Amino acid sequence: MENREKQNVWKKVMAIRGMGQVITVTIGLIALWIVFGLLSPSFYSARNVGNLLRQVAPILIIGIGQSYVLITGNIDLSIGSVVGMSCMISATLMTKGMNPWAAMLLTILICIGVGVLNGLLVAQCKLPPFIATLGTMTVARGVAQIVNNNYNTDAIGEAAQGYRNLFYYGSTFGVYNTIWIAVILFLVFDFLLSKTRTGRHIYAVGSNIEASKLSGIDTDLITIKVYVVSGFCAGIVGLITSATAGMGTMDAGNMYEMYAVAASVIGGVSTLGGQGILIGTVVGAAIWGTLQNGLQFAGAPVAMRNIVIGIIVIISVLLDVIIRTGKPRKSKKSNHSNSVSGTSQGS
Amino acid sequence: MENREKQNVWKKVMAIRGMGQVITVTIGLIALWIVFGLLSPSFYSARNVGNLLRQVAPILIIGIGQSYVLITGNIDLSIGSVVGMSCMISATLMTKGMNPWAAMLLTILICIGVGVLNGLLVAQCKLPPFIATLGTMTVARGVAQIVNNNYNTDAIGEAAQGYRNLFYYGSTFGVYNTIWIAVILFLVFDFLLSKTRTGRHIYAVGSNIEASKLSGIDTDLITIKVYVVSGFCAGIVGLITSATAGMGTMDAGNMYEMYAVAASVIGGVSTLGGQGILIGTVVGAAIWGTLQNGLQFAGAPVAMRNIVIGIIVIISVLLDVIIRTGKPRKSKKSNHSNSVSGTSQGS
Amino acid sequence: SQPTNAPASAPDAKAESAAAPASDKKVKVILITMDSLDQHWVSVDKGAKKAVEELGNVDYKWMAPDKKDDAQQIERVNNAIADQADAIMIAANGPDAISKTLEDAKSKGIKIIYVDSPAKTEGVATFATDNEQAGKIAGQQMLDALTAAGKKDGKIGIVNVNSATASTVAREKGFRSAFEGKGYTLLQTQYGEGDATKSQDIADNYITEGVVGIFGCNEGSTVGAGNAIKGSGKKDIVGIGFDKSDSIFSLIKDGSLLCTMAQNPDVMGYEGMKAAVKAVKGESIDKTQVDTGVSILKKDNIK
Amino acid sequence: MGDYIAELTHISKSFPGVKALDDVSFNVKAGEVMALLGENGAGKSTLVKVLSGVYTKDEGEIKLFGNPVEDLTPKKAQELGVAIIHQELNMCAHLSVAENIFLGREETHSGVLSNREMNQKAKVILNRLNMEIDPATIVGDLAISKQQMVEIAKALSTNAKILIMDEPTSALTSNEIEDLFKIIKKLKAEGCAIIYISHRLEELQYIVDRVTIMRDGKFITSMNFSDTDMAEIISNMVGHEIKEKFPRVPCSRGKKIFEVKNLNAGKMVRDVNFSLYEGEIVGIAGLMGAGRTETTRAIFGVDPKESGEIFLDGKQIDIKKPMDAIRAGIVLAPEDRKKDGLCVKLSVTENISLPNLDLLSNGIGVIDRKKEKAMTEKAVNDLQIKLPNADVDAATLSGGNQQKLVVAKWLARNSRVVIFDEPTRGIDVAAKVEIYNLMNELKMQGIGVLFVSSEMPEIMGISDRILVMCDGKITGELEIEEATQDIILQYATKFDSKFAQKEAV
Ligand SMILES: Nc1ncnc2c1ncn2[C@@H]1O[C@H](COP(=O)(O)OP(=O)(O)OP(=O)(O)O)[C@@H](O)[C@H]1O
Ligand SMILES: Nc1ncnc2c1ncn2[C@@H]1O[C@H](COP(=O)(O)OP(=O)(O)OP(=O)(O)O)[C@@H](O)[C@H]1O
Ligand SMILES: [Mg+2]
Ligand SMILES: [Mg+2]
Repeated sequence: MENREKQNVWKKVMAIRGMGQVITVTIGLIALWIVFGLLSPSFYSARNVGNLLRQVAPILIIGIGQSYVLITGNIDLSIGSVVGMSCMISATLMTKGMNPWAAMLLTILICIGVGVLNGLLVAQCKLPPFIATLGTMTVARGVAQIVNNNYNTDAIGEAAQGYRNLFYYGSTFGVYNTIWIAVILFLVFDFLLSKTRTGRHIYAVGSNIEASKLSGIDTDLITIKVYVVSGFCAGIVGLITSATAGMGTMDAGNMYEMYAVAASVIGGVSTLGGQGILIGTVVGAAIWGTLQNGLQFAGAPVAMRNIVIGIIVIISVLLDVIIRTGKPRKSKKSNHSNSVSGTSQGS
Repeated sequence: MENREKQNVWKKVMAIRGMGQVITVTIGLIALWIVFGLLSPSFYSARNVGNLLRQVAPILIIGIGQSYVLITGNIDLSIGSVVGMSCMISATLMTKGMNPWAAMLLTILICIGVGVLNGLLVAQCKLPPFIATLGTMTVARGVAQIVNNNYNTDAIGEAAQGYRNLFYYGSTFGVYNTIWIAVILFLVFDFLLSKTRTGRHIYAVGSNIEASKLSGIDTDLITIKVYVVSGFCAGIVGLITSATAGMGTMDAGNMYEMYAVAASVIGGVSTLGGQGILIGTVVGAAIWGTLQNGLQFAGAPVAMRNIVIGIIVIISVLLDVIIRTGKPRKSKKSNHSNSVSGTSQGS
Repeated sequence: SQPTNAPASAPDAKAESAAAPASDKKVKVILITMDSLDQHWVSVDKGAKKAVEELGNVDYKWMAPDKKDDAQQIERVNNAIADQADAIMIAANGPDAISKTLEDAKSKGIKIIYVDSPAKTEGVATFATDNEQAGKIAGQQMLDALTAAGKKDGKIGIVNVNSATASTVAREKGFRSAFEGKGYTLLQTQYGEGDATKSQDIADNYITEGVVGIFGCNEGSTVGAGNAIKGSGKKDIVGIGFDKSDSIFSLIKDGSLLCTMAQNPDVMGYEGMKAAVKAVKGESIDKTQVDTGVSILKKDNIK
Repeated sequence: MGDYIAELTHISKSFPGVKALDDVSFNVKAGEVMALLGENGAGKSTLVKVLSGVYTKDEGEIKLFGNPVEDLTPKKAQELGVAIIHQELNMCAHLSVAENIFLGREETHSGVLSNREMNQKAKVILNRLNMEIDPATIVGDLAISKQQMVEIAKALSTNAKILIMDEPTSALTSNEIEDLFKIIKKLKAEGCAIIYISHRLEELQYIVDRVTIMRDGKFITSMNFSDTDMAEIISNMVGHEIKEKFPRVPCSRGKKIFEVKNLNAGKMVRDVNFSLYEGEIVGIAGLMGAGRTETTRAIFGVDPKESGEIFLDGKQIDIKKPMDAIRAGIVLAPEDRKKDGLCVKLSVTENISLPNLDLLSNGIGVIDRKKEKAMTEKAVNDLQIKLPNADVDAATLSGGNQQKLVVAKWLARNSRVVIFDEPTRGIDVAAKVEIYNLMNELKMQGIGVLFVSSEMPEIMGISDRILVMCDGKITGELEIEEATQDIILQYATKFDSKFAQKEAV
């Protein structure tokens, strides 16, 4: 009886679309953990596990935002700059004496505003997402620089101690708050994506935007929504960053948009839209974080780190392609060009 | 009689696909020149014009490579790192005493090798181009670092003076060699793209890879070829960089892949494939270079510069969309999602 | 080819440990720099390695962020704590950001030694250049050269890394202070991200604007400024820079640059390591605030 | 006559360069099936898109259920009771059948999607269509015909009062068509109005009450189906009379040109053997999914072959990739024009020259524009492709003209064997005849013609010899004299016993 129930659960889990890839990647993650554990004994210390998870958290959060955008078949390059902007705005407001909670709220609202702008540019103005968000990426970085007159801020000081603890230094039930924030955001956004109508529409838009439009879906609104999620997530990471440093730094979040893409794609989210689940992004973020953290412990020469990370990214995606399609050469529905996939199946 | 002939020429020029956009953007470029000229008298000085063109040249060269890749519907994120790699490899070889010409050749061969690798990963292994080249981007940067054992190189010294003059310091017929190199590369690659069979195949692959395959095109080979062009162009810019600085710097070329995308897209190359002409990339590169150069002369506060550049990028593409489709809202053939374009236009 | 740097690097740590007496516990020291690329940090690492070689029985690791980023530097400190370091040698990105994490490290009994740039949290010792002072010296050099050339006024350009790097901002500040009340126009600072090519484009534009002098705030900026002066053929433009590298030396030798302010990063690493081990062993340290100094390197005093 | 459920009066609609609808009036009553007929590019799809809110009209008036409506959007049209099955498949390939059926109308329970209920309801609708597929199947994994059926199921699920079908049968098998017709009759009895667009005129007799005919964006006439005949309908559509729907030219069979021996490629091409002679057209008949397309693809070198030999003019040739086939003189006009046939972002000229660049370029690969232009002009004239000029994007052509373009690009070069896969799918009668004539011309030139079609009348009307495929094998070969619809169907359903059982469930 029980055995059968277990089987059913397993079957159910496997029936979730994209779960196959997530499991493959998870195996890779475990392999990484074993290797790093062997290379460096301190890798498994309780402190390092906490540390590692806390380092993964921001990558996961921006990964969630990027995954939302990628699933609609778009991309958000502005993430890193929005992180920087959020970091600078929140810190500047606080050093200027604003109440931390008010500053936090205002910052997040501005980041959401960037999301809305991205969404409007892409959905309403029909700009290619790559170039629209490349533009806002540059603008947002400019804003991060101008907000405190082209200087990093001073320390946000004692007044904001609670804020700093909330986002980085504090723990709840023995687990760092940063990790809790990531977990909660994951649960909320995973629920929205997999269980609600909006979530379904997000997949539909990524799969075939014309068909979605013809089915009465407000595709523009969906596009705006995913960019808002992405802006929001980047905003939260910006707050974590300013809480971590206790100040605003203008180039915070540099390159984060790429980390977010890497986390998403390693976890099985397709850059072509319509495919991917957030639990995959969790695993992808964990792999990314583990590589950064583990190579450090393993004492890999600095110059080797990039090479190893690059190769592992390629291999992990390659493995996925091989597993999904049998052989790399045989795949029928080739994904290999942006322009033809998506709707290529069908009439 | 003569008038009529003129009209015909004009008609012929306008009949070239994408010329409309190029002309729009050119008007924008001229407007920029007028504004900067008014803001700063030295902007028009002979010295600055030469300078400006020389600063535009590398952007144009990588723009050519990126345009080739974009037209097939792919993307090359590794460009910046390959520039860095080329810069470091060439300089390291020369400081170790290799003959500059041999070093140059070997460097370019290695860069072409990266192009082949990118092409294989995308065409044969079916990796999404974004992630394949994100991987090689990381690896190539690692190689740039490891090649001289994580040091920038020493000065390449007197032996390579001819090399330095060829790529940067020398002039021919009163025009800097760097500019000549860009012009020659432009002429060659524009000819290949617009007049030859391979060029036509590149557009076909970007428009519909399946149909191209069924038309007898070796689509894998075409994909590899465009990445080779991109790797080659990045390699040349790397040589220019090492000739300029007279040494190898490990983080040379940082972010160049984005500049290349910006130059291409401002000039009307679609990130979705199948569309764009190289003369557009020339104008796009000129706009990018002019902004960088002109804003310094105009004395724009540093923090404002990113904002201005970002907004101009967005506006220039927005203008194009508006002009192409009448109104931003009315366009039926929305380009706004990677996943749906290509085949989204209905009968 | 790195004439003033520490001698050839030590054999790697493992060979080292075999030679050391196995009895007492090894001292674990971790160096955290601002990034991994800059020559400056590599020299700090070299200096530290040299000290390790002399001291023996030290387990030394260099944990470099791959780019200058507060969050990354904080992560590195956390990693060092997790790795059970006894001492951390750190070049703080800025005075504030890292402080809280360093407090945390101190509370775990880890000794903090600053190299290059200190943070607000009190450390055991600091080995650093006084950047503002060094910048002022650079400014004085330029002033002297311009006066000697009979140029009483004119524009001067400054190529910096970015406005977020405390050390180079301090150099710029010092440099500017040397010109207070003099007849020169110091142009708006331009930022080249320490990239030699970008810095060169900036410097080229300065030359177009007719500057009489250019100051480069770090290695990349200096190489860019030097090459631009060289390329323009206007050797009467006074180029002064910061840091040392082979390229800078050759630009000084051929007269494109007047001089460079050389710090002594190897000394920072070497002395820092010695102090770290002393602190861990509970021995006293004679001097806790050490200005490792700058030397002015000109055509006549470089080899 | 006041009981029109939908009335469109004086509707005009222009696209850049084309007036797709020019003062068209159209109406339909509850409980009737109205056929909307016309040549390719007549504006049929455009008209129904206006009615369903996809396009906004430039001029005119729309009345639904007696009330004028403005600012129609797809959503609003759906809410008012208008459902449309588009000519081009509009499915989200990554979503499941049920997810597609309920797209935009998902059922939720306090905000959470009720997947189970939706799956059950989808099951019920699929059962009405006699479809035995799991509602959780991913649509992208289904055969085209099944996807088309899902699209129909989706339209049915809205319980619309006005149901528009734009060429619903062009991708369906005969069984499926039969099921569809039953449904249509039932809906009609329930008082639905059905607007039915099709180029398969022989279907009309089973379901249609009235016909409306359009030509060049204009309304031509509207009449009761019972008051007219095919000849009248066709002459109204075309503007002149078509004498022969299946022109056949007698030709004596010459020497053997082409032979395929023991070809195996995947599970849909198993031990295929056949030959092609000069002076004949060989048709391949079969049900959807019989493996005909796979066979042509394997021959052409698109998909890898496992084993088998191919002979051309007695010499064995080795085809590894399409270029090998093209060089040898074997070409393929594929069935799926959007996916495999055209580069829609390229111009008509570029599409035609694409596989022929070897003929148009010199030793170093430079394309001769003059030759290219001449080739294009000839091809466009030969097939009478309707277009403003040859520099427009292929995307702007109507479906039928795109199909002609697919054929045109292959006829521009001299080949020994031309394989047509469903060359007449979705094109109008007149254009069909043009394509038949083309095939006949090739046949007279002594070129081997292989012709895959799912339409029985055309297979029997044009071929000289018929191969029938089922389940990846050639199950029968018939001379045209001995072929009847029944015999072909018999061979076409000669499944291995196991498969037959599965199919029967
Ligand atoms: N989106 C569009 N942009 C430009 N022109 C269009 C567009 N849609 C249709 N047209 C043009 O409008 C005319 C009518 O096309 P429509 O698709 O309505 O024809 P149709 O009668 O449905 O033909 P078919 O039987 O081939 O499907 C054609 O000339 C076509 O080229
Ligand atoms: N790209 C593909 N991916 C998965 N299955 C496919 C693909 N193409 C074809 N099939 C399946 O292979 C089988 C054979 O299809 P094929 O198109 O060869 O049949 P056919 O006899 O040509 O029928 P049709 O009349 O549709 O052309 C079908 O069941 C189809 O679903
Ligand atoms: Mg139609
Ligand atoms: Mg078929």
